[in-house]
Amino acid sequence: MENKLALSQERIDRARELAKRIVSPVQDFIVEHTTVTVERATLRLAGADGADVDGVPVPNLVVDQLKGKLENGAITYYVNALLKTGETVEGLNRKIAEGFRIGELPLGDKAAIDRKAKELVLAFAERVKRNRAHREAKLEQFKGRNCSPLLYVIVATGNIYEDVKQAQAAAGQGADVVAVIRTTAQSLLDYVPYGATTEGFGGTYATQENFRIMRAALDEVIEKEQRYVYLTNYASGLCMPEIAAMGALERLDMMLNDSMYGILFRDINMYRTFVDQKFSRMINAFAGVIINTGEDNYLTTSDAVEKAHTVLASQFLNERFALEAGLPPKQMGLGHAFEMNPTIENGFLLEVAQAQMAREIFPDAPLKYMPPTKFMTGDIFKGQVQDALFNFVSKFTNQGIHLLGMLTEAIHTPFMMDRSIALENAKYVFNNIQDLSGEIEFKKDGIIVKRAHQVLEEAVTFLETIERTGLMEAMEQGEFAEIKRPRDMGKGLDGLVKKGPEYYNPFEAYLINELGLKA
Amino acid sequence: MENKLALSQERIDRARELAKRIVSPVQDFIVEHTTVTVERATLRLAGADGADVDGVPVPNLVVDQLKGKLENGAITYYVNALLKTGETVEGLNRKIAEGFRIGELPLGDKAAIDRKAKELVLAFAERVKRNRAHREAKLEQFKGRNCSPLLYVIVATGNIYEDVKQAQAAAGQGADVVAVIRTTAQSLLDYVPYGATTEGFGGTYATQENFRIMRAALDEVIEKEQRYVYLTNYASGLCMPEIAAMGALERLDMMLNDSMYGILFRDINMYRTFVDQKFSRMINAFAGVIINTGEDNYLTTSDAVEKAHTVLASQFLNERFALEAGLPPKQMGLGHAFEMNPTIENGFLLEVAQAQMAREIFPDAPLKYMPPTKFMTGDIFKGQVQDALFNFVSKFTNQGIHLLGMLTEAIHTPFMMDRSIALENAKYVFNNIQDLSGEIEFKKDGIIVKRAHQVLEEAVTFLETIERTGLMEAMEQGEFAEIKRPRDMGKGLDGLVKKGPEYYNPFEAYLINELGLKA
Amino acid sequence: MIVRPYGDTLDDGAVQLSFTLPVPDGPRGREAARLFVEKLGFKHAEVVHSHALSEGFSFYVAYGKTEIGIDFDTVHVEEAVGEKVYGMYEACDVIKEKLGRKVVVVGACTGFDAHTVGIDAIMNMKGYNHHYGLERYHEIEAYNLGAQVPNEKLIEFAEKVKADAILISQIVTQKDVHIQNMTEFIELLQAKGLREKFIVCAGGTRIGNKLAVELGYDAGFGKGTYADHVATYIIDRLIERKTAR
Amino acid sequence: MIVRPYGDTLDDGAVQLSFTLPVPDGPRGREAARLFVEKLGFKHAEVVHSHALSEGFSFYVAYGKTEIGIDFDTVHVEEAVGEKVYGMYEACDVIKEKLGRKVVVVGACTGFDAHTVGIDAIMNMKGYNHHYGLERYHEIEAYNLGAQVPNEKLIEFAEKVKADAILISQIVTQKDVHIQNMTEFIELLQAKGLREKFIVCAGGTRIGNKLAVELGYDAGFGKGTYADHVATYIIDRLIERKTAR
Ligand code: B12
Ligand code: B12
Ligand SMILES: Cc1ncc(COP(=O)(O)O)c(C=O)c1O
Ligand SMILES: Cc1ncc(COP(=O)(O)O)c(C=O)c1O
Repeated sequence: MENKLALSQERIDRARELAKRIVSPVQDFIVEHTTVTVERATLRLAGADGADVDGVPVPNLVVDQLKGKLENGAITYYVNALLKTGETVEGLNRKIAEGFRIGELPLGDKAAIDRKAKELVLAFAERVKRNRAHREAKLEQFKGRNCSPLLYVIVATGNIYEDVKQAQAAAGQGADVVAVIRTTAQSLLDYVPYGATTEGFGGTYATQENFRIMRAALDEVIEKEQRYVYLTNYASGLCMPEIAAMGALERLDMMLNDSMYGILFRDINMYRTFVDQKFSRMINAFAGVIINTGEDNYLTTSDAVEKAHTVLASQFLNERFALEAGLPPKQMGLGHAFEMNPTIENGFLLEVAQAQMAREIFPDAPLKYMPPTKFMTGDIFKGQVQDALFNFVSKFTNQGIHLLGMLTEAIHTPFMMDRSIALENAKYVFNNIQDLSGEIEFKKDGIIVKRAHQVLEEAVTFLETIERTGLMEAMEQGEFAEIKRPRDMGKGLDGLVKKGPEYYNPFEAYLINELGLKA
Repeated sequence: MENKLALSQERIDRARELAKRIVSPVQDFIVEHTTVTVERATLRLAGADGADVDGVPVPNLVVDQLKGKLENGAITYYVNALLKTGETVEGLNRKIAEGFRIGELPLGDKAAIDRKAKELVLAFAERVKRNRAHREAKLEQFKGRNCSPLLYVIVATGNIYEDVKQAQAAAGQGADVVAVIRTTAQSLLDYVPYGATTEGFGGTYATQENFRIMRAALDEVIEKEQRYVYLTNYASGLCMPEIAAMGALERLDMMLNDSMYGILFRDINMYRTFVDQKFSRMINAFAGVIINTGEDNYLTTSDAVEKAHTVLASQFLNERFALEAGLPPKQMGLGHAFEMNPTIENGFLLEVAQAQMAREIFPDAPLKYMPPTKFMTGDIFKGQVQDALFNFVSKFTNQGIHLLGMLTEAIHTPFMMDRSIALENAKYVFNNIQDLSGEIEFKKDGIIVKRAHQVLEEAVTFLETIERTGLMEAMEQGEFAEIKRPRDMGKGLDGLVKKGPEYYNPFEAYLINELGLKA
Repeated sequence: MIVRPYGDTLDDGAVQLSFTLPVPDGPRGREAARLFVEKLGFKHAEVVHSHALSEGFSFYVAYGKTEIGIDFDTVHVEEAVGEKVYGMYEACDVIKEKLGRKVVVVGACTGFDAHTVGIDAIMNMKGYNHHYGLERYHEIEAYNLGAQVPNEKLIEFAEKVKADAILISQIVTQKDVHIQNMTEFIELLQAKGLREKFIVCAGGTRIGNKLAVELGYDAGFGKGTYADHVATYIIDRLIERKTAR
Repeated sequence: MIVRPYGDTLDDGAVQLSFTLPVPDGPRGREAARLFVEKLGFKHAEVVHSHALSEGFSFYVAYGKTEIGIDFDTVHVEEAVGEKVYGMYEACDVIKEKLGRKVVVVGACTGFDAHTVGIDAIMNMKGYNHHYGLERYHEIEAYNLGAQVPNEKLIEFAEKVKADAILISQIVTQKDVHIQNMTEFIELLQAKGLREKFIVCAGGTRIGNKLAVELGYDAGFGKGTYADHVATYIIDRLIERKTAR
């Protein structure tokens, strides 16, 4: 990895060490707990699917039936029901959707349950491994055809069938990654809707069927364009592990999956989020899914110059949480953003400093770089230029995943033409400065180099404070994104469950083993 | 001056030496000749002005009356007429416009003529010196208020009164330089129209009255904005010296004034052009007017990568011609342009190389950098990005005079809003990368450095060929801009006059003396 | 005075347009685009650029010249606040002097909307662009309930603290979700017979006074609003009401 | 099939506009801009940006949604050349075979227009974008007279060399100067009784077949034309004429 900033390895190591110490007590909490959505995710991995007439998903029906028993793990009861009824998974799902209550069945032989459960684990593992192998084969087959950084666009019509048109058009125009934005506030639903959907606000429901439809649509384009097209969706929220599970099953390639985003930006309870993120990330790790973290969000509420160090600190934490969940660096799309006030003199230099710094500190991570959003205005012509400079910095500092800025950012979710304009902008800039990064050296002690050193130093200091305070306390005090989140408030706390002594989850065990984690 | 490219001073000196040798025989030709427009310019400096009922300007009426006598210098007859009629300059002009023929008056006492002529020279010199002092005082008063590079916009409505609105609006929005583009093909008129005009195609007639109107309008804005606003017009063409004369009298600040543009791009006879450019540049030199040369035009017909060296070679020639006319480097706005095909990989690097090279080779010249024009399309959104990269390169390489690119370049002459969009684009980029130039070093032996060396080398080789061939022969053979111009073809040849042994021009003599040139 | 768009000459009527058509790119698409622009009332329409977005969609940039104009004399806008805007200290002085009691303001980002930056800009201590927020006003008691607050809860809270004014922020406007949500809020207030009890203001990037008033609000505030504007509006209305009684 | 602009949903009718109004920036200006967009037939119009250009002028960006559409089935364009375009070698073969003599073509950039790059692209050896120009065609005798050629001179020259076709390039279109100049050319030809003697083609960035035919030309060629297109057109017409006789 090129080194232009001469950052001190000692300070970087120090930050990593601090992150480890900060995360450690949280991990202790995590391993002792499960949540309703962890249990539902486990059920989904086993095959639980479908919904009742009111649209309540089967995994929710099951978990609702198991009030008080969840501390043992929901999978025990689901597998027990399979054995007891002699049904197939599909048959059982149907029965449950029709009202069959599995919580009331007497528990059968533990060993038999374990045997049957392991069968399901194997089936799941095979399916996900097949997905992973398919992705890797296609990436190999179409090597060198993607842009670097990857061009990432969103579709957000609310209607999966309109989304398909937009996604295919974008992929045809050169997009490497298509993210289907979720409908406003889906992250606050404590269930995952079922089936294909056509009604959403500012985004489309994340459902397994929608995943499937979009995957098939993009697979078509892949063959036509002879280029792999990554499919992305959003996990973070009250159903983080379930969406990760669905993504693993339907061969999504990336997943928004932050360890703290839900707490800060969605007011989800922190205990809940910490537990959920771990299981969801284990699934993503196993499925070869790249996670994207949400540090960019800090800068939508705080100032990008003043608070640059909180972004870096959060990257260290997200990295640590990810490692604890078995994610290798190459699957860590750590987030940051080009959110500086465009009126700042030398703003470009500061952006270059921060982006290059992230690049050098996390050399193996496919950094996710977010475009200007906060300072975009209705002046679409100015917006084009802001996006052009963003494209420039991203290419120049070798980012990994490049979220395309839209000239209409301040106006509406992207029109089909907006996306095309954005792709043209980025492709032109990238090609025009193709090898610039390798051409340029920074003046020692210049503005850029100094800025990077300063941000790293501030991040270390910040992490030291957090370490002293404790992560949860720090979040209570509003250290991140200037938002205070009391630990026993926020959505979804009632879905937190302390694992009982009998807690059983062979899927979790399998993942722990596969990922080489300590139990 | 910063030196990032490590160009060989020896090669630069060699190029300068070659340019000197190439220009030398042309100078010999020049000093032996005058032209109708040199004579008319001289008359204008003396005060000849006005037009007859058909709109034929007084200087033309005079020169037309002097067919066969021009070899003595028209001023002799004009001053003779003043003495003979006892008229004031204004009175004589009126008489001439009414049909009075001065060529037929018998010539009076030479000494008396010389005395009277010297009075007129002094009046002219005083006026121009006052203009110059005024400009310098205002620049001093409003020091630091202009952008660097200077933001240069054009107005081109065809109607001087509409132009005024547009110019004032642009200056209010931050433009440092306003150029009034001339109407299509004015450069082919062998006279300068008279009075305020409201009808032009793709530009407004350059007339002395239009100059005055626009100067007054901009002077208003200068006081309001507390920022000097440079006024520019176009000299090159069949009336190059006359327009220079008008500009000097009306305090224009810049003048398009190339030594070869008319030959190549307007098919004006080369003898005529060489003689005209010398006198016009002497006037500009004396008036403190910055000349802009037209190397950018080469790249509108030839390829910007293949023919980069012809731009550099032409800059050396324009520099030499300018020095011969007494212009100091700080008044040499040598031209070049961002005209690379936007689909070229690493095009940006090549542009940076060429712009930085020009900067280092001509450290004291306020280089004039032209925006993308040839590769602009109707896609105004793409155009915004091309212009953004152009703005970037210009600021990054410290150009002097920055012609704003218009997103509608391929569509129409600028709308008022187009200019504003362009100014916003440039101001944002300039401010955002304010100190970038000082931050960055180029890798030795990188693409950028190698490219600059290569272009310099090619320019030297090219100049060597020209030196061997002779400049006029080379132009006949199409060495410049791939355009062949036989020496005895082209417009305006019939206006070339060999000076007689009695040739008299005290204005020329005064300028030669003031500028420290050898007669 | 009739005003028309201006390109580079008075009344030339020049306008730039861009749009997508659900047809393939090509001469027929370009002609359809040109005809479409003409149909909008442009005498002279030129498609200056087109490119394919996919097999069935294409993008067009066009310039047109129209004779359509607007009689500027008949254009009236009723902004919530006029020329006179109180600064923070002035506002507090006026409250003390004319109302003689603290003013209570409750604000929230309602429905599913989680864009708090706007309402925070109005209410938080820190304020926005060097304009302090309502929380910093001595004479104002300001409660900012934050994001995604259900209409029902907001009304409850406002009753509880005896609010003088309720501030609603709506940023997401896709499929007119803001209109639904804002309408629901007013209907709820009316159903409870509380409409007259509060001054009700709405705000957000795409919200103007006109829209808000149409939806039954007292006033609406768009882009570029500061706490000063809202405070001025509320104070003046309260003074009016007091005088009227 | 009626087609409407497409933003992100079929028939949403979404269009982007930008323009200047000769009024000061501010709420009244924005409202005037909005009303103007509505008057163009937009049901829903939103001014998303404005800024001052000077004291009396202001700039607006707007988005609108319209129900206005175009019946795509009725959109017809008559291009000069159809699907079938000869390559250089093919063109020469066809000339040899079907006409049995060299074809003479004269071209120029007429009037005051000095934009030769376009006509050069069509005529010069080198050609354009990897398409050779007419000068390189063995079976074509091509004369490129260059820039700013008076109409009179061009006709004289064409007569002198017994041209089959005359090519005119017009790039500057400000104040419709190209229309004046193109019309003058045709009138001159007619006055001399020579109109039928030549195939007359016009070309240029803003020139289409439609416009050229309206002005009395045989064909017109716009952006993206190559020598191949013009050659094909000329050859096919000459063959037609030969067969007709
Ligand atoms: C920051 C941001 C976010 C942050 C919000 C963080 C936070 N805590 O607020 C995050 C990342 C969480 C976010 C999420 C989403 N966002 Co968002 N977001 C933005 C962004 C970039 C900036 C908004 C902003 O902060 N503006 C700055 C403030 C100061 O301006 P303002 O809100 O207009 O407020 C001013 C005035 O309007 C007024 N005002 C506002 N409210 C009130 C109230 C009163 C009473 C008064 C008097 C005045 C007033 O005063 C303020 C100061 O002058 C905009 C794009 C943009 N550049 O505008 C998109 C944008 C608003 N988001 C959008 C969308 C779609 C979303 C999502 C739905 C996407 C998704 N599907 O995941 C989510 C979900 C959010 C939800 N449930 O509501 C769209 C909305 C499209 C539309 N028109 O409907 C936008 C326009 C982006 C886009 N082009 O797609 N977003
Ligand atoms: C290069 C250029 C110049 C060069 C020309 C050099 C030269 N030897 O040609 C120079 C610098 C001299 C110049 C000067 C001027 N220019 Co100029 N110029 C341009 C520029 C940047 C590119 C034009 C070009 O070369 N295009 C590339 C060629 C290949 O494309 P094309 O011409 O469209 O040709 C293709 C087709 O149209 C077709 N075609 C063209 N002709 C013909 C003919 C036939 C028979 C056929 C079959 C096909 C055909 O085939 C070609 C290949 O596909 C344009 C802006 C732009 N990006 O378009 C402005 C532009 C054309 N210029 C413009 C103006 C106003 C001028 C001036 C009048 C400015 C001034 N007042 O000084 C002068 C005067 C010129 C004059 N007297 O005509 C305006 C015209 C505005 C308008 N719509 O009226 C433009 C659009 C710039 C602008 N936005 O202001 N210009
Ligand atoms: C990490 C992360 N997760 C999820 C989301 C979107 O989630 P929601 O559906 O809550 O808007 C974002 C959006 O910015 C994000 O950064
Ligand atoms: C040096 C120079 N002179 C003059 C002009 C304009 O002259 P004309 O009026 O001939 O178009 C240009 C335009 O590009 C130029 O570069």
